[in-house]
Amino acid sequence: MLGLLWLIPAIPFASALALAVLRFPRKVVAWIAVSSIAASSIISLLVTFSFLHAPPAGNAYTEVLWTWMRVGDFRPEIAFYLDPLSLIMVVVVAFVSFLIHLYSTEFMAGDDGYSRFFAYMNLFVASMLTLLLANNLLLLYLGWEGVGLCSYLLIGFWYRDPENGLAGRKAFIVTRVGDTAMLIGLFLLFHDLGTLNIQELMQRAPQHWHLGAGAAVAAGLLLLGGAVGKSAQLPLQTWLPDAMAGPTPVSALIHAATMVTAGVYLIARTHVLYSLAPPAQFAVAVVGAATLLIAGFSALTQWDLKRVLAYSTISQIGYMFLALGVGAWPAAILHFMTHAFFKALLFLAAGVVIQALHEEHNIFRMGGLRKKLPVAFWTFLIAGCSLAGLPLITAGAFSKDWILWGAASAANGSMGFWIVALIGILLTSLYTFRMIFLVFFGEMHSEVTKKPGMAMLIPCIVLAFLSIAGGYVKTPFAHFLETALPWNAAAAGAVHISEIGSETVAGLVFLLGLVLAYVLFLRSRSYAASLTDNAAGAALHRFWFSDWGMDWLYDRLLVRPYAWAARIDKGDLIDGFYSGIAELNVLAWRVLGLTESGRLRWYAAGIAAGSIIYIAVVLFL
Amino acid sequence: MTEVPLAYGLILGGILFALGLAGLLMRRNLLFILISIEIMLNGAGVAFVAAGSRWGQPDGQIMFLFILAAAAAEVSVGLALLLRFYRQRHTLDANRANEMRG
Amino acid sequence: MILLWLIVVLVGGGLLAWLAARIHPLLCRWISLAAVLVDLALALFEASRHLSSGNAGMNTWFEQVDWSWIPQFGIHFHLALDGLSLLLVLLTLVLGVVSVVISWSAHIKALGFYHLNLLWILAGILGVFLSLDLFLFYFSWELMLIPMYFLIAIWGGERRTYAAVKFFLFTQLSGLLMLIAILALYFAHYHATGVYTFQYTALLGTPLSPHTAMWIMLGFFIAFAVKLPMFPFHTWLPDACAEASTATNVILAGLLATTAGYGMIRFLFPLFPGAFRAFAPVAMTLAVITILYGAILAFSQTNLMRLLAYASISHLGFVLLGIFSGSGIALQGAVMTLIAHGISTSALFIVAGSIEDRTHTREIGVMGGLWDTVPRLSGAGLFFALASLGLPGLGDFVGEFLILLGTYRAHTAMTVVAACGVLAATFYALRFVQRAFQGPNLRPWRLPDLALREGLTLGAMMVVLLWLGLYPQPVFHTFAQAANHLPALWR
Amino acid sequence: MTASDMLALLPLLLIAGSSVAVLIAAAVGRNHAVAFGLSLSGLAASFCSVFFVPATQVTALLDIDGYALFFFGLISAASFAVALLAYGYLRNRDIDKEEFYVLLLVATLGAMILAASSHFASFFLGLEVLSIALYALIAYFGDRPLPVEAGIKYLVLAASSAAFLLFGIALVYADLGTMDFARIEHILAANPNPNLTLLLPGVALVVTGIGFKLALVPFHMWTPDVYQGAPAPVTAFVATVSKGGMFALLLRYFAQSGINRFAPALLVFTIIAIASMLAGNLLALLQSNVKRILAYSSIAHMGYLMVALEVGGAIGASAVVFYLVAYFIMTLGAFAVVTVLSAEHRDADQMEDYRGLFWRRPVLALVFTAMLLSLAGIPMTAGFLGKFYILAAGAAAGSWALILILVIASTIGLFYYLRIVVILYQQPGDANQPLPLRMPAASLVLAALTVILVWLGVYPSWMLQAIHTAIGSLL
Repeated sequence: MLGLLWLIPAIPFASALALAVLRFPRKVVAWIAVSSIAASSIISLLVTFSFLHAPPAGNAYTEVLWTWMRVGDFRPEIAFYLDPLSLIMVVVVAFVSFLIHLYSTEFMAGDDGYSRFFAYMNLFVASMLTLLLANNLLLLYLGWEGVGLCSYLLIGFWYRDPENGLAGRKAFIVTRVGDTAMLIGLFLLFHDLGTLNIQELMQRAPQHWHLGAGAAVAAGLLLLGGAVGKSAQLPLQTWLPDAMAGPTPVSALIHAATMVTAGVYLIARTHVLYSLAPPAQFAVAVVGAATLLIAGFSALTQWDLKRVLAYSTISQIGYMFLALGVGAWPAAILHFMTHAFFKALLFLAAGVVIQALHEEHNIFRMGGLRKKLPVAFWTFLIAGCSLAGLPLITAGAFSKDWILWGAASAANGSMGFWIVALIGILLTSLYTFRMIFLVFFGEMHSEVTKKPGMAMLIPCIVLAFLSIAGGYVKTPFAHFLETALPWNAAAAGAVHISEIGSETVAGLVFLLGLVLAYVLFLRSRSYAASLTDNAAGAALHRFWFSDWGMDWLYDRLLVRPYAWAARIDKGDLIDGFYSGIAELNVLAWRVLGLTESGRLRWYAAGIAAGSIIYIAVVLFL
Repeated sequence: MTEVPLAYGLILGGILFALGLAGLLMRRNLLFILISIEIMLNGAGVAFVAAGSRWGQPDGQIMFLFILAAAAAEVSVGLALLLRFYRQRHTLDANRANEMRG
Repeated sequence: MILLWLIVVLVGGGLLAWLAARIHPLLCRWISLAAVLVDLALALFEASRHLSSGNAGMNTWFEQVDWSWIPQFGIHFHLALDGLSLLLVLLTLVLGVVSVVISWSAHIKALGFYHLNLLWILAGILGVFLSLDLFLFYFSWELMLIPMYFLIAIWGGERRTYAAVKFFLFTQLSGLLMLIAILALYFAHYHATGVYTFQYTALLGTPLSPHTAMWIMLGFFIAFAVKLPMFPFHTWLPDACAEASTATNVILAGLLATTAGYGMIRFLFPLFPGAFRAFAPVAMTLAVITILYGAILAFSQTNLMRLLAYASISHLGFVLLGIFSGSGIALQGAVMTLIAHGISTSALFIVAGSIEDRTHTREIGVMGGLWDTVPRLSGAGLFFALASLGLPGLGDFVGEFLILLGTYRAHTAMTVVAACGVLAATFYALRFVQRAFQGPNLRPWRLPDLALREGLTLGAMMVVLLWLGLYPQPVFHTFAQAANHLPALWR
Repeated sequence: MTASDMLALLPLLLIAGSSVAVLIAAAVGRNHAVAFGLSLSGLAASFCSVFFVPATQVTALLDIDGYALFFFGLISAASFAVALLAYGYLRNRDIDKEEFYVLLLVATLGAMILAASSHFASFFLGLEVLSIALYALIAYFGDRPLPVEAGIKYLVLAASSAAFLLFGIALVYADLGTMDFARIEHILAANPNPNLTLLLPGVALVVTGIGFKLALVPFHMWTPDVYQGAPAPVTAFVATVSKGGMFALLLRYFAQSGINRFAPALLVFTIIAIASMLAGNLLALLQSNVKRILAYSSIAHMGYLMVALEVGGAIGASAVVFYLVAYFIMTLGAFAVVTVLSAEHRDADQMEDYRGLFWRRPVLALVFTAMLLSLAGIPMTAGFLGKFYILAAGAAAGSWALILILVIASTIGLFYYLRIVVILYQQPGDANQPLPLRMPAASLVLAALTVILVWLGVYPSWMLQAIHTAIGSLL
C-alpha cells in the first residue's frame, strides 16, 4: 500500500497537465479536477491506514523513483519520504484541498478561466504534496518554488486588472527573496555536510557541528529566511495581505491552509539543525512572537474582510513559529492542522458572504447577515471561535493553549514569550469578534444577491465539524509524532507554570476580548470611532492599517532605488564607451580628410615633409 | 686638374635640388612646376656626377644620362597633359586642379 | 567520416536550397529542413552508437577525421567528437531544425539566400564544436560571422545595418586577438619542441612562463567573452537581437553564446591551467557583474527583444561563473546551462517573434492583455519566462543551481551575490509576462493563436526543458565522459 | 650577353616585343581586336615562359631568379586580367584604343624590370618606364577633366619623388661606391662601423621614392585622386601591377642590401607601417566614393605589408609575397566589379551605384562581397590567409605591438568594407544608376578571380610551395 505514495502528487500533476494542454467542457473540467484530488486524498488515507497498521522500519518509509542527477558527489533523488510528520501534513493538505476544490466548482462557476483555474489549483496541490514528501532539500525546493509559482498565478488569476497581477508579482518576489536565502542555505549545507538528503543531513549535522556552531547557526538562519518568506513572517510578511486579490478559494487553500505553513514544515523537518543552533532557534521564536503581535494589531484596523483574515493568518503562523522556536514541535504541527481547518473555513464562509453581497469586501457595509446566510453564519462563528480559542470546545483552543504553555515551559520558553502569546490571544479574540459582529450582527447594509449552493456549503459544514473535533486528537497526535518530532513535556523550561493554569488564563483573556469586541463594535460603535478621532489615535490606526509602514519602507528602500538604477541605465551606459570610440574614429576621419585637399602643391609638400622627417629620424634617433 | 671634393659636388647638387623643390612648392603655374622638377632632377644628376668622380667610376655619369633621358620623356608627356589641362580649364594654375579631394 | 558529413550535408544542403528557391519556394524550405534533419539523424546515430557502449574513458575521442591541410604551417583538417561536442552538436541541430521550421510560413525575401545563410551558419557552428586544430577552430569561428552578418543585415529590422556592423566589429576584433594568441601559442610550442603544429592535443601542456600564459589566455578569453557576451563587452547583443528576425535570434542567443562557452571549456583551462587559476577571481567577478547587470538592464527594457537579450546576458554570466569556479559540479552546471539556456532563450525569442508577427510591435508597452486573445501563445510565453527565472523542474534551474552549488565552495561571497541574480531574474521575467500577456486588453488585440506548427515547436521545446529539469542525467553522463578527456580537469 | 641571358630575359622580351607588335599593327591598320589579341598573346606567352626560363643573373642590373620569375608570372597575369577588363571598357568608346595596349604593355615591362632589379640603375629605369607609361594611361581619356587632373597630379608627384629617389641613390652611391644591392650588402658586412651621415639620409630619400609609388604615409596623398580620376582598369593596374612591382623591388632591396641592419632605418619602416595602417583605414571610414575607398584601403594594405617586411626572414618575406598575391586577386576583383558596372560616361564609383546590387545582379554582388570580405581578411578567402600569414610572421618575430595595431587597424577597415557590403544588399533605390556596358571578358576575369580567391583561401598549399621556392632564391 505504501508503494502508492508516488501517486499522491502524481495524480494532481497529471490532471493539471491535462487541464492545461487539452480542452474540456466545464463539467468535465470540474470532474477531473475534483476527482484527482479526491483520488489523492483517498490514497493518502490508504497510505495512512497502512502506515498505522504496519509501521515500516524506523517508522519511516522512503520511495525512490529515480536519481535526479549524479554530478560528482551530488546525487539528489526524486524520492518521497513518509514519516509521521509528512503523513499528517499530507493528509491534511490533501483533504482540505479536496474540500476547497469542491467548493471552487461552484464558486468559480461563472468564470471564463475555469479550466485554467483548476489547472493551477491542481498543480498547486501536486507541488505542495511534493514539498511535503520530498526526501531531500532540492526536491523540497522544487515543490517550494512550485507552490510559490501557483500562488503567483492564482493571485493574479483575474489578470485583466493590473492590480491583481502586481499583487501576484509582489507575492512571488517577496517570497523569492526568502527563497534565495534558503538556496544559499542549501549550498552551505551541501558544502559542509556533503548531501541534501534530509535524513542524512539530520544524522550528519550533530556529527559535524558542535552545539552552537557558526555554520549551524548560519544554516538555520538561512533556512529561516526561506521560511519567513513563504510563511509571511516578519520581515517578509507584506505580500500576504495583497495576495487576497486572488479568488477566495485560493486564499483559503494557499494563503491560509497549506502553502503559508510550508515554512513551519521546513523548520519542523530540519528541527535537528535548530536544536544544534540555539541562536537560530531563538530567532525563530522571536520572529514568531513579533509577527503574531504586529499582525494582530494590523488585523484590528482592516476593513476588508479578507485582509482581516490575511493578517490573522500571519498572526497564527506567528504562533506556530513561536512554538517551533521554543521547541514545542508537535504543538506547532497541531496548530497547523487546526488552523488549516478553521482558517480555510473562515475564508470559505467569507467567500459565501462576499459572493452573496456581489463582491463586497468591506465589513462596514455588511451586517445582519445572520438570518440571510445561516449556514455561513454558523460555520463562520464556529471557525471564529476556534480561531479565537473558545476553551474546551474548539480545536483552536487546544492547539493554541498548547503553544501558550509551551512558550513558557518548553525547552527554550520564557515568561516574555508567554505574555506575548497571551496578548496575541486577546488581539485574536478582539479582531475575530469585531469581524463577526460587524458582518453578521447589527443592521443590514447590502442586499443578498446570491445564495450558496450545496457544493459550497458542504465543505463549510465538514470543515466546521473539523474545527471543533480537530483538537481532541492532541494526545495521540503527540504520541504519533514522537519519532519525527520529539516532545518532552517535562522539559525543564525557564518558567514553571502548570498547563491548567495557563489554559485558564487564556480562557479569561479570550472572554475579555469577546466582551471588548461586543462593547466596541456592537453595543456602541461610536466609542470605537472616538478612539481614532484624535490625531494620535488616527496616526496609530493608519500605522497599523498600513502594516506598520513596512510596505512604504520597502518601497523607498528597495523597490524605487532598483527601478531608478534600472531606468537611468536603460540605454546601457557601457555602450556609450563604444559609441565614444566610434565618434573618435569619425573625428580622426574628419581631421585626416582635411589633408586630402586635392591640391597638388600640398601633396608635394607632404612628400617633402615626409622625407625630411625620415631623414631627421635616421640621423637623430 | 685638381679634383673637386665630394662635399662640394654634393652641396651644389643639394642646393639645386632644394631650389627645385622650393619652386615646386611655391610656384602655382604648372609649367614652372615642371621646370622646377627638371631642376630637382638635375640636382640629383650633379650629385651623381660628384659621387662618380669620388670613386673614379663612370657610373655616376651614366646615371646622369639616364636622368636626362627620363626627364625628357617626362617633360614631353607632362607638356602634353598641360596642353589638355589648359584646353579644359583655360588656366595653368595648379590650385585649380582640385576637382577631386576628400 | 560522419563528422565530415555533418558539415558537408549542411553546406551542400544550403547550396541546393539556394538553387531550389528559383524553382519553388517550398522546395527550398523542404530541402533545408531535410538537410538539417539528416544531420540531426546522423548526430543521433553517433550518440546512440557511442553512448550506449558506455566505455567512458576508454577512447579519448569517439570519432576523428584528421587530414593534413596546409603542411607548410602544420595545419590539419582535424575534426573530432567527444561527449561535450556531441551535446552541443545535438543542441545546434535541434535549434537548427527549430529555426528552419519557424521560418516556414514567414514571408522572406530572397528565400534561397536566406536558407543558404541559415544552413551555413549551422555548418560553421558545427565546425567550431568539432575542430581540434586551432587554425581550423579559428577558421570556423570567423566563418560563423558572415552568414550571421547577412542574416541580420538583410533580414533585420529598421536599424539592421547598425546592428549587423556592430556585431561584426565586436566579434572580429576579439577574434583577431584570439588569432594572435593562437599564433603566440603556436610559436611558443615551436620554441619548446621544434614542431610547428596547431593540433589541440599537441599544444596541451606546452610549457609557458606564467606571464606568457596569462597573455595568451587573455587573447582567447577576450574572444570568448565578447561572444558570450560578458560585461563590459556585451553591448552588441541587445542591438543585434533587437533587429534580427526570429530564426536569427534563435541562433544568435541560443547558439553563438554556446560556442563561447564551449571555447572556454575546451581551451582555456586545459591549455593554460596556471593562468586560468590566476585569472579566475577576475573572471568570476566579471561574471557576477554580468549576471546582475544583465538582470537589471533587462528589467528596464521596453523593447521585448532587448529585454530578452539582456536576460540572456545575465544567464550567460552564470556559465562564465561556473566555468571559472574551478569546480566539477559547477562545470557540469555550466554545460547544462548552455544547453538549457539555448532552448529556453530561443523559445522566448520565438514567442516574442510570434507576438511581433501578430501585433507588429516589439514594444511591451503596446502589448498587454494578450492572454485574452492568444491564450496558448501566452501560456507558452509564461512557461519559458518561468524557465528563464529558474523555476525548479526546468532545465535552466538545474544548470544554475549546480553552478552556484559548485561555486559556493570556491567563493562564498560571489555565490551569494550571484544568487541574487536568480532573484533579479524574477523581476524582469515577471515584468515581461505581466506587460505582455496580462492586464486589460485595451487596444483591443484580436489575433490568431498559435498555429499547429508553432505549437508543436514550442511544445517540443517545453518537453525538452522539462526533461532536462527532471531527468538531466543523460546530459551529465555524456559530458562526464568528455570530462575525462579534459586533462587535469577541475578537481 | 649570352644566349642563356637572352633566354632568361624572354619574359621581358616577349612583353616588349608584343608592345612593338601592337604599335606596328596599329600603324598598318587600326583594329581594336587585333591589338587586344596581340597584347593578350604577348602577356600569355610571357606568363608561360616563366615556367621554363632558367634562373640567371643578367649583368649586374637584372637578377632573373626564381623570385623575379614568380613576380613576372604574377605581373603578367595581372596585366592579362587588366587587358581583359580594358577590352570591354574601351570597346564602345569613341577613342583610339590601340595605344592603350601599347602603354599597358610598356608599363608592365617597367614593373617586371623593377621586380628583377638588383641594381639602382635598373631600378630607376624600370621605375621610369613604368611611370611614364602610367601618366599616359591615367590620362588616357584626355578629353575629360578628371583623368587629366589625375594624370597631372601623378606626373608631377611621381617625377618629383623620382628626384628624391635619385638624390638618395646618389648619396648612397657617394658613400659606398656601388649601386649593386649585393655589393652594398658585401661592403656593409665587411665594415661594421660605416660612415652613416651620407648613407642613412640616402636610404631615407630612397624610401621616399619607393613610398610614393606604394602610397605609404605620408607620401600617400595622391592615391585617392589618381584612383578616382583614372579609368577603372587603369586604376586596377596602378593598384596592383605598379605597386606589386615596386614592392617586389623593396623586398629584394630590403633582403639583399643589408639595409635592415640599421635600427634607424627599421624605425622609419615601423613608423611608416603604423601610420599607413591607421591613416589608410581611417581615411576610408566614411568615404562615399568606392574608388577612393579602395585607394585608402590600399594604403592600409601596404601598411600591413610593411609589417611583414619589417619582420624579415623567410617567414616575413613569404608573408609579403603571399599577401601580395592575395592583394592582387582581391584588388583586381574589386576593380573588375567597378569596371563591369561602369557606364560609358562615368565609372561606377559612387556608393549609390551599388545600392541593391544583390537584388539586380546577385552573382556579381556576391563576387564583390567575396572580394571585400577578402580585403577585410575573412576566412575562406585569400585575404584571410594573407593576413594570417602576416600575423604569424609578426608573432614569430615577437612584434606584438605592431600586430596589435594591425588588428585594430583592420577592424577599423572592416567597418568601411561592411559599409559597401551593406549597400549591396539594401533595397534598390530609384537613383539613376549607370547603365552598365556588356562585358563578357570582364565577367570571365571575375569568375576566374573568385575561383582563385576561394581556392587560395581554402587550399593554399600549392601557392605556399611556389612562394617558398621563389623566396629560396631571394635569401
